[in-house]
Amino acid sequence: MMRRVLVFLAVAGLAWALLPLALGSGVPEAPGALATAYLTDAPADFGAANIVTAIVVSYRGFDTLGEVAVLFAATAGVGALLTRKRLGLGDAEPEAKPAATEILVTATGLLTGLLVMFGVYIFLHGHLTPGGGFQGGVVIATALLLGLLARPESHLSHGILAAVESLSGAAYVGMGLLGAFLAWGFLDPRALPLGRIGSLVSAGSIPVIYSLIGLKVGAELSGILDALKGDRE
Amino acid sequence: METGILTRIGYALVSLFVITNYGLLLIGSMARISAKVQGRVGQPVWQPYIDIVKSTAKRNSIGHGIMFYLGPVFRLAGGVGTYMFIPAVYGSVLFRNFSDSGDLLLVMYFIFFGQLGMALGASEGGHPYSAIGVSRGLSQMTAFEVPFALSVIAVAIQYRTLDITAIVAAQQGGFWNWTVATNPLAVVAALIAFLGMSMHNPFSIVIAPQEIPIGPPTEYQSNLLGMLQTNRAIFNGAKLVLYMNLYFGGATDIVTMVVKTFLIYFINVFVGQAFPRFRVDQSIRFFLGVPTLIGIASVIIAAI
Amino acid sequence: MSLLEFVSRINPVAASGAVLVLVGVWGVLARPNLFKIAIATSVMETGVNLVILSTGYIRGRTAPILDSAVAGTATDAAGAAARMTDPVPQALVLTAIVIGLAVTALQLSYAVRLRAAGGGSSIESYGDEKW
Amino acid sequence: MVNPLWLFALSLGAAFLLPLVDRLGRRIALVLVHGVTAAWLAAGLSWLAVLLSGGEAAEFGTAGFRAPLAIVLRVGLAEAAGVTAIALTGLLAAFSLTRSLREAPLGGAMALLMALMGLSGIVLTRDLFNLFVFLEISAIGTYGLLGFDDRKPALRSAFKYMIAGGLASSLYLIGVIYVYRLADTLNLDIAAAGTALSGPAGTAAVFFLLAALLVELKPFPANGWAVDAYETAHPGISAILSGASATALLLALWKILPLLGPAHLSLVAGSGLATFAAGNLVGARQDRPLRMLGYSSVAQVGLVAAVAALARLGGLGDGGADFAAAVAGGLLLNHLLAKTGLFLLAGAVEDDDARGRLAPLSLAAAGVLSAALVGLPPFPGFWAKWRLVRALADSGLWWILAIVLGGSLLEAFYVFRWLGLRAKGEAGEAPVRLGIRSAGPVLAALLLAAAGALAGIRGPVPDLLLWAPWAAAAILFLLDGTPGWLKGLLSVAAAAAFGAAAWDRLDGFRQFFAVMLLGGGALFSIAALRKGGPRRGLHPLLAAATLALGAILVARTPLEFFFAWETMTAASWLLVLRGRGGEKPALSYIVFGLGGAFLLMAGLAAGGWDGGIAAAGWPGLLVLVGLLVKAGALGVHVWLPGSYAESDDESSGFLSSALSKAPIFALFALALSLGAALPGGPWTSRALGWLGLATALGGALYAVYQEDIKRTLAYSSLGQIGYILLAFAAMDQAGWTTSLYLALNHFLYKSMLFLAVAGVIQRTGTRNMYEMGGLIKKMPVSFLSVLMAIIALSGVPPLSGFGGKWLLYSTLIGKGWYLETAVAFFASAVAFLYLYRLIHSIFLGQPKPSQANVREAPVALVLPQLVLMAVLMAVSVFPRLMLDPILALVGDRFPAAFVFEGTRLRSALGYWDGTLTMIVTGGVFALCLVWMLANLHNPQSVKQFNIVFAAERPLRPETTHYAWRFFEPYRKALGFLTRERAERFWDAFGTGAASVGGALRRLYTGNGQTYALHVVLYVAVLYLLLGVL
Amino acid sequence: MSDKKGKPVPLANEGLPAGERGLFCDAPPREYAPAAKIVEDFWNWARSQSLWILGFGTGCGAIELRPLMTSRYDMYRFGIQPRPTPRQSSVFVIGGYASVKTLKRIVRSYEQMMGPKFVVALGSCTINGGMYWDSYNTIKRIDQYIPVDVYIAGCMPRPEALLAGFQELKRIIRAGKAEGQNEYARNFEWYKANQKRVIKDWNMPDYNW
Repeated sequence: MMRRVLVFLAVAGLAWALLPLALGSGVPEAPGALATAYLTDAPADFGAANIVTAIVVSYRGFDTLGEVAVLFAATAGVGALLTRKRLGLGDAEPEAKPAATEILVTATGLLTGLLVMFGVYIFLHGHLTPGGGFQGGVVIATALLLGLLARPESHLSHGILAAVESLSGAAYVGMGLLGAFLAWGFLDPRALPLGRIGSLVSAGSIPVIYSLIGLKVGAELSGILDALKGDRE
Repeated sequence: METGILTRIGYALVSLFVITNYGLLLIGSMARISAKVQGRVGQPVWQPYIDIVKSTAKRNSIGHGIMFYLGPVFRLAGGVGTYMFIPAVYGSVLFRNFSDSGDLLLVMYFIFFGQLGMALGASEGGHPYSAIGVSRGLSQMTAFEVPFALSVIAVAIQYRTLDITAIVAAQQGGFWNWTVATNPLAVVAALIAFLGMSMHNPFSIVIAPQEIPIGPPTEYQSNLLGMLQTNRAIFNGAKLVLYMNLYFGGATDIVTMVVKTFLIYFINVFVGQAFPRFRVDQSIRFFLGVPTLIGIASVIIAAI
Repeated sequence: MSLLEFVSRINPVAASGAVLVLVGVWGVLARPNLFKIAIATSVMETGVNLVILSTGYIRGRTAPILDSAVAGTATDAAGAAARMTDPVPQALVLTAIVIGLAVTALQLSYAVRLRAAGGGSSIESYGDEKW
Repeated sequence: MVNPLWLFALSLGAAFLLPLVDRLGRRIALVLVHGVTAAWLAAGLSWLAVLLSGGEAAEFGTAGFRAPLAIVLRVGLAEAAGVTAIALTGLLAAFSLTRSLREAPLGGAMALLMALMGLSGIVLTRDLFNLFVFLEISAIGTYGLLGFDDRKPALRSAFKYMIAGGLASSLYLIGVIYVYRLADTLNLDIAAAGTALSGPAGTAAVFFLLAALLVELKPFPANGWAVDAYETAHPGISAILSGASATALLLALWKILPLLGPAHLSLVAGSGLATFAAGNLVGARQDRPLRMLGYSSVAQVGLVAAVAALARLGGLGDGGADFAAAVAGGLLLNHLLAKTGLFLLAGAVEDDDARGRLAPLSLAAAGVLSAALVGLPPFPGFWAKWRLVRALADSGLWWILAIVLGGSLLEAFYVFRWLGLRAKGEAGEAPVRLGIRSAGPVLAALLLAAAGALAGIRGPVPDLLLWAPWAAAAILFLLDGTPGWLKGLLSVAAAAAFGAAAWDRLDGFRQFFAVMLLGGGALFSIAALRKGGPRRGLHPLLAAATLALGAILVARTPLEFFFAWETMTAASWLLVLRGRGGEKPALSYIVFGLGGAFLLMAGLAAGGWDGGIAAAGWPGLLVLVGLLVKAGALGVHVWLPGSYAESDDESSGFLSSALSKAPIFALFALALSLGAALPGGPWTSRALGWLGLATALGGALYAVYQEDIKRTLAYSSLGQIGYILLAFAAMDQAGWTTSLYLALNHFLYKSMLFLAVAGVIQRTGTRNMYEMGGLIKKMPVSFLSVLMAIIALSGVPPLSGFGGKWLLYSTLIGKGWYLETAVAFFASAVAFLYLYRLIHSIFLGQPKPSQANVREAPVALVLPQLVLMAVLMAVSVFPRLMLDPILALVGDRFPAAFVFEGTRLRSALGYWDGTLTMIVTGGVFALCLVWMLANLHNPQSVKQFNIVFAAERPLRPETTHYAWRFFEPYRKALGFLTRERAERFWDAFGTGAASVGGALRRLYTGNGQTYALHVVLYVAVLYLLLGVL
Repeated sequence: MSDKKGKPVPLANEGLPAGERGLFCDAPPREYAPAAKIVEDFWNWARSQSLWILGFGTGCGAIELRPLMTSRYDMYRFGIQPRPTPRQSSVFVIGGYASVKTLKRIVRSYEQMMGPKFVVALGSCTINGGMYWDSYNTIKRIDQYIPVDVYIAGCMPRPEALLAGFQELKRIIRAGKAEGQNEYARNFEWYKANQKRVIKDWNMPDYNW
């Protein structure tokens, strides 16, 4: 009983702390000086139509690099934790999971290709249309997830996923270094030609970076999903 | 030194001879008086002389080691030394002894010298009774020293000095100048302490004759015992002279010294006859009780 | 400050985000099941993401992407800027979402690992180290 | 300046490629990981080199843009130091982690790499959101690391760790976004410059940032999850957590300080102090070492945070910035290295589940690390704590000062308790060999020593003489394998050299004490040659303690004095710990020693600064009380008997005769610096007089009932110190002359007693008096020396002891302290009891058959005794030899009370002629001796059983030697005075503090959810407090 | 009893177990020649005037000693007083029959007295066994075991008789004929043989210093 009161008090205290912020801040009329600077300079600096992508990949590219590292560490952690040996399954045959329903199996056949193509589209057009590497990666991961659901006993080949992850990550860091040598700073997309705004090949190395991120995120998420299945060797 | 060193030694020896004979006769006469109290004829007054001669005349003796032999030497040296540091007769060069080597504190602490020596000798004897005797003696000594110290402090405050000759000088001129008149409480405390010091009856547990055969000197015999008996006389004499000087106006000549010391010792013996023997812890509690309060009172009186 | 004026100043997205955060925190504190804690944490993170987005929400403006919807010609950048919302929170929230995902994944895998080790799925049974 | 971005690229590249590299072999992968950490370390060191040699901080933008648009990294002095520290801790921990990293899946190595990179990122970045990203990278790395080697308890605490981490990150995110919303920038410097954050919403936004960081810094009520992690994780990881991540988070807090308003700062300070106090209180109740170290590191981090906040809040110290850097930086560096080393060491011991004694090298490392952690000299923690205490005293924050000092004392208690256990080990256990795993802690210890020495020599204590003790200890420790006599001579030479070097710098007063302190040290170094063999550890400590005493004399400024004082305390504590039964007494020795030293430190800090230890008014009283605790006045003497009795015979002799004079010297120095007066006016001297008297009487009474020789001597020196204090308290020429005379005398005969007793114990093998007897025939010289010593100590006339008594009583009566005189007289009579008992039960009485073949004490003991006997006899015959210099010393500070006429010393009250007394006594003694020898007829020397035993023969020597409970009647009479009141008081005090710790401990219920509740409640309470402040 | 160089041969002390022989002195008793005539006469006079009796009461005679301390008989007049230890006493009063067990203690105490020492035997039991003449465990003639100076006949002589006995002892001492210690030393073997014949569990040194 006492615990319940304390929990309520804690949540109420937190609410009281959030009150002035969440409520007091109201709806901003106009973006701040920094935002306006981004809005005006981004197309000019990098020729990228999608300003958010410009911020994410170039201006605050270091954040994104860190974020990719976070995801990478999480995948490694999950992989290390949920090995068959660690879970104590040993070589015992995992208990048979219920076979996928017939609808799922046929839908998987149809949708997998489509999803993968759609994912690739998203991260290729990161600098033009909303979305980018992360969103594309997630879509690809769902495609692979569908595969896992359709055939529960199947495994994604751990080797390929790991290779894709590593290489795309290393390539991303390479692109960053490229920016440092060819352009004005680490992770500066202007290492490659900016091209015309709006066209597919434009905004320097942003699309390249974003597609690398897409591949990496796709591989990692599917790796996590496969590990969470619990029967990885 | 106005008188040569040799003459002073000569005077000291004479003074020592006087006090030794006086001490022995005092013990002899006191024994005779207590015998008269018990209705006995009592031993002749010069009996102590005979006893000493007989002990010294013993044909053989045994010894437990060097410290055993040195015990009586320390003891006798303690007794003689204490006497040497006290000016026996006020104003006389003969009886000045070597009192110019230290004041009252030296005398008070020199008493320990004899006791320490005796204790060491007794322990070397290896007899458990002597060790028990020494333990009791020392325990009692710490207790009765407190009232004695308090009365000495009272005297020191009153006369603003620790030099015995000066104290005696301050008490000259009739009874009313004596400490016993000016600060009676101090004298009472000192006399009670004197009882403990001379190990008379209420506090004679240390040499309780039947319980632990005469305590520390159990193993002593022949000439060593003789020395202890001589010391008993001299040491008593020295303490009596000290008390006389501090509390009873000192003495300007031999006769008054003999009379006064005799009377002081008489009080002591008189009390001794009437009391049974205290246990050690009882005597400690006794000394740290009323006599100490009396001593403190005397100090307060003197200090005001 | 009248009630009406107070209500008008509320940013609806921020408010709902805050509520989600509180629900998440309450979930973490109240439900002993490991998995529910993990889920409650992700609910809290979603709430936070909503709060982040709320600061970028400006009425009457569209997504900060230079395409036909925003500007006729690609040249008058200032005019386009006037019609776009604040891109920064959207960039930040992207990172926050991914990090939230990573933490939740790791937390779930710890929960699975703990349950597999036979400790049951209630947090009370994992209290050996104490005092 | 190396651009940090290359390093990040390197780390991330290595991380991403690790799975591929792992295919080539795990060993290569680990080399890569350690290589990256080494690269970070090299970069950090290069930055430090550039910055320390005058370069300014540099900023590094990303993506080719400057501050507001892009993320900026900044490399200043703090950042460089932070990165170096993180990389160093990472490397040290990596060594111990290598074996388990090799066995565990690759995730562990990945997590380690990520964690260290994240921490470095936290330190370097200037962008708030980027700080959040790096916080999360290090968090994820830590979660991975906690569970990497599949320890079940570690998995449990990892989950709890994650819950708290998730809450903290959400708070941070909310904070960041509203800071952006209000200040319209994510860059720290720009946000701090603007005033947008000062409004109510701004304060709330910054509050969320602060709350997140504070939760990460594991504040008191909300750190259950952290302590579980420290306890259960692999020790290497705990080292990273407590060392590296704490450093990074503290630097992050340091970075956002400019954003914080006064209300926030006081929150940080309050929470930090509460964490420090509570952490130490609960730490004292721990019996598992790793959990104890967890609480200790939480406490230390809290203290550093509080100091940083206070520096900024109240302008603590002179300028805030560089003061905070010096103090907080010093404390952090100290905590960092010490904690890393201790975690690695304690962890290695726990892993082996070993309970024996530590091997010498790792024991030395453990000693250095725990001493550094507690803040003993010469480690960086000491300098930092001194400046902190001084600043706190300056700005009058007394209750904070009390918390800081109280907390460090508690920490000293439980850290040294652990060290004592490790130094002694449980009975019968084999010594613990750690092998290579002790490399990390030893390296950390060396770094600490180097850093401390460097900070000291370049900073406040440049005088090399004061560093002599540590140098001597180091050299002799290196030579510990060589034979004992060589080391003994070396330490004597060191003492002599120190004396020669310092002689001309000392005024007459200090020269007097130098003779005793350095002389005593040399004397007992020689005495230490009594036993063959290397006697590992004794000579270095003895030499260090001796030179520390010398250093106390040489010190001029309060800090130098305090530095030497604490060196002396540390060295003597180790000496006591070295004794066979030394564990428990050593603990009480160091706790009381440090307690006294902290009082001293507070007093010195508060007092004035002109040379020496000038401290008038009540700071002076603090100094006085501190010195009394060290001198062992009654009431705070509980540490003294155990330490003197249980340490080796030479060291107990050294402690009692030489070291006990240091507080006496300090008292004189204190009085001299106040113009020959005591702080607090006349009633202080009267109170000190009564305290000294109580100590004298108490010491004597306790000593009478002891069965163990060394305990008797310990209480006896307690009593003699009481006399010296009493005389000193008289505060006039008579009093000071007596005090100095008694001190020198006490040095003489106490050394003789301890040397003789050492010989007796070595020969008979026991310390109980009743198991000995009749040794006079076998050890005549020792007997003679003990005889002369007890005659001198009890004040029996011919020897110099009586001079002391005479001076004392003349002073007291002259001063009008009549009651004190009587009690002093009683105490000296009681002293006579235990002295006689000492010589009776050892040398006289019935010899035991088992001790039939006992030989005289070794030459190394007998020779010094003969020298001391000669000196004592010379001083007894010619008192002017000792009194003239003392009278000159006390000189004209007071109206003259004693004057010499030829050989007779005259005072207002009476006179004493030492030479004539000796002549008369000698003459009379000779007379009686001749008389005895003349009348001795046919003496027959007989054996021990030829005694009159009521006409029976004695049965066994053991039953006829009366020694056990020698003064039983005395106990019946005055036993009630010696019931152990002081001991009971301090035990009650100890259990009281422990119960508070116990109550606080109840908060940590082990349930992860409760810990989360604590976190949220903590944040809520902080917010309410924010509203109030 | 002394070997060639005049140094006395140490006693064997077989009565003692081997381990304890070192705890006791093994020197035999010696004869101590009296000093020059004039000095010895004076010392004998002093010895006679200060007779210290050892407080060792055996048999029924001891009770006769007590009245001497009272006012009626008052032995202090003659310089006689009781002493608790043999070391300090010079007269050993054997008050009546002495059983074998008591004889062992008598011998030990007698040997621990310092010379010159005198023995006064009371009652007929010490002369010829008295009424215990045929008892198996009493000593028939005490002077076969320790030298006796004065016998006081009577089956328990009254205190007056004791005083007369002491006057007689004084006379003997003054005459210099009370050399019991030397006589004991001279015929030590004889005395010791008689004693050992009677005392079975010896367990003490041959001569108790």
